[in-house]
Amino acid sequence: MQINATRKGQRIKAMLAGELDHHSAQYVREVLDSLIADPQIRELVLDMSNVEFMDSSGLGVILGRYRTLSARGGRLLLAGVPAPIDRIFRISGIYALVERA
Amino acid sequence: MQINATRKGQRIKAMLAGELDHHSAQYVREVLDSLIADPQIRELVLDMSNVEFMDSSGLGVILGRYRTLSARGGRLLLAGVPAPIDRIFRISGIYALVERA
Amino acid sequence: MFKNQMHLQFSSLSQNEAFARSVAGAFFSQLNPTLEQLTDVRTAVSEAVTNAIIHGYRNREGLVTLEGYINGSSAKFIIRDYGIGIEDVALARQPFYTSHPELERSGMGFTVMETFMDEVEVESSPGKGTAVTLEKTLRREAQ
Amino acid sequence: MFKNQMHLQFSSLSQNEAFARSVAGAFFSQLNPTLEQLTDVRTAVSEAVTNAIIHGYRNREGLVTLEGYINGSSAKFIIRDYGIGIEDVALARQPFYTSHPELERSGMGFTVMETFMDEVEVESSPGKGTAVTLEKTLRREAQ
Ligand SMILES: Nc1ncnc2c1ncn2[C@@H]1O[C@H](COP(=O)(O)OP(=O)(O)O)[C@@H](O)[C@H]1O
Ligand SMILES: Nc1ncnc2c1ncn2[C@@H]1O[C@H](COP(=O)(O)OP(=O)(O)O)[C@@H](O)[C@H]1O
Repeated sequence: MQINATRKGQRIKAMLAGELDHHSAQYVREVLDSLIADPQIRELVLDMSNVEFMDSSGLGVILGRYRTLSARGGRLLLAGVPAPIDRIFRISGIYALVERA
Repeated sequence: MQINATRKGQRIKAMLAGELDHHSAQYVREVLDSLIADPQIRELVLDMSNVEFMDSSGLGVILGRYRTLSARGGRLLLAGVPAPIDRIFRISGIYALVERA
Repeated sequence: MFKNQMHLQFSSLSQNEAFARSVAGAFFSQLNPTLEQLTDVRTAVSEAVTNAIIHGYRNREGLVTLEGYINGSSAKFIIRDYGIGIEDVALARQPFYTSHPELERSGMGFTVMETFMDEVEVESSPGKGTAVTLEKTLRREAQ
Repeated sequence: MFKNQMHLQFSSLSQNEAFARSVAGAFFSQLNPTLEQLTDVRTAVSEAVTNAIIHGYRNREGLVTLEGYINGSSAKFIIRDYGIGIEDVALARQPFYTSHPELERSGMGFTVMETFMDEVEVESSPGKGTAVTLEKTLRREAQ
């Protein structure tokens, strides 16, 4: 997995690239947590357009960051979700919690 | 494997695409033999630029067609050979028999 | 009718999650599936293999097996571990149930398998291990 | 030091030549090889598996095994069949030697394996089968 991020004020946009599974989840978790460590950050946009594979391990990673942000009144948004990953998001009901950018 | 061919007079140019191994060799052999079945054909150019994989089974296929053509005074030429396949051609000494187009 | 089979055994390392789904995908490709069907299989196998590694063996060393069978236009995969097993399979299969929320597991692994495959069967004995059978049949228009 | 292993068994069908080299390639990829090193391994494994299918089993049904071992920056593959075996291994390994010129075999399979891998070992007993061991170590700059 590769993660490139840009910050604009209270907003971080992170572009994920590669395969998001249990093996890569630990790394993605650590990088995203460091990106949103500053409590000023209110919004995390995950751009998924270059994620080539994701299974349910990815749900756990996204929900974990959602919890951190919503505890401080912030939010998480998903952008560029490829069709196969969108199917996993839909069956999990995650769109009730995180918005599509 | 996919094979697309064009004829100009006594010359056939065949564009091979895909993986040339023992499994696909039988098919390639049949198609090439039907392309050069007309004894007027004196030259077969094999364009290898879209061959994604080849092992020594491909050598047998090429040498077999070379024999048919040289028996009638014709020749076989190889074009667009990708680097990994070129290595196999070089160790086999095939360039002593067939030319690069 | 085209028949084929394969049997793979590998170490319970998380690196092998990607390896195992590549193998399943390469085997299943012999049926000329659509890209969506291929992703279904890769994803379901990834779920079952991940479960074997993290739940079955709790990240200890062990061997995971992946069997593949092609029979006409149907493919069957069996993922086995010889780890801790599952006490209550019906509970484990429920959406959102996970024994490891602290690892940020979503509890959606079995639900993903069920959504993406035609059949999912789970056989498990506590202390002995788990076998998950995944089946998918390609309808004619897909070939 | 990273260690990993896998053990694959599959039917001696020519469709499985592409499958087997995909599996070897996916496993070897864990060492982050260059594209050239990856092609070397895919090609050498393809040669040994093809030989098992056409020479070992003469296109009859049988099982081929492909084992893979990663040990630090080295990879080892063993391809086994339980078919006819080789009477004279030294002869078989000679460039251009083939027992099946009528099948348009080039006799270059072993030579390709030797060129593309660091070590090639052949163990065979007539009537019992053949095991080909292929090894490749990545030099440091490649990682
Ligand atoms: N191979 C296995 N060995 C032992 N327990 C398992 C295995 N597979 C699944 N389980 C149990 O079933 C539960 C639900 O699995 P799953 O739906 O994949 O969700 P998750 O992996 O996110 O926990 C797991 O939390 C675990 O308790
Ligand atoms: N697995 C095997 N079982 C039996 N014989 C084999 C096996 N592998 C190789 N051979 C013998 O060694 C010969 C040389 O093999 P190789 O160099 O790969 O060339 P080719 O496959 O083109 O004949 C074969 O023709 C065959 O007689």
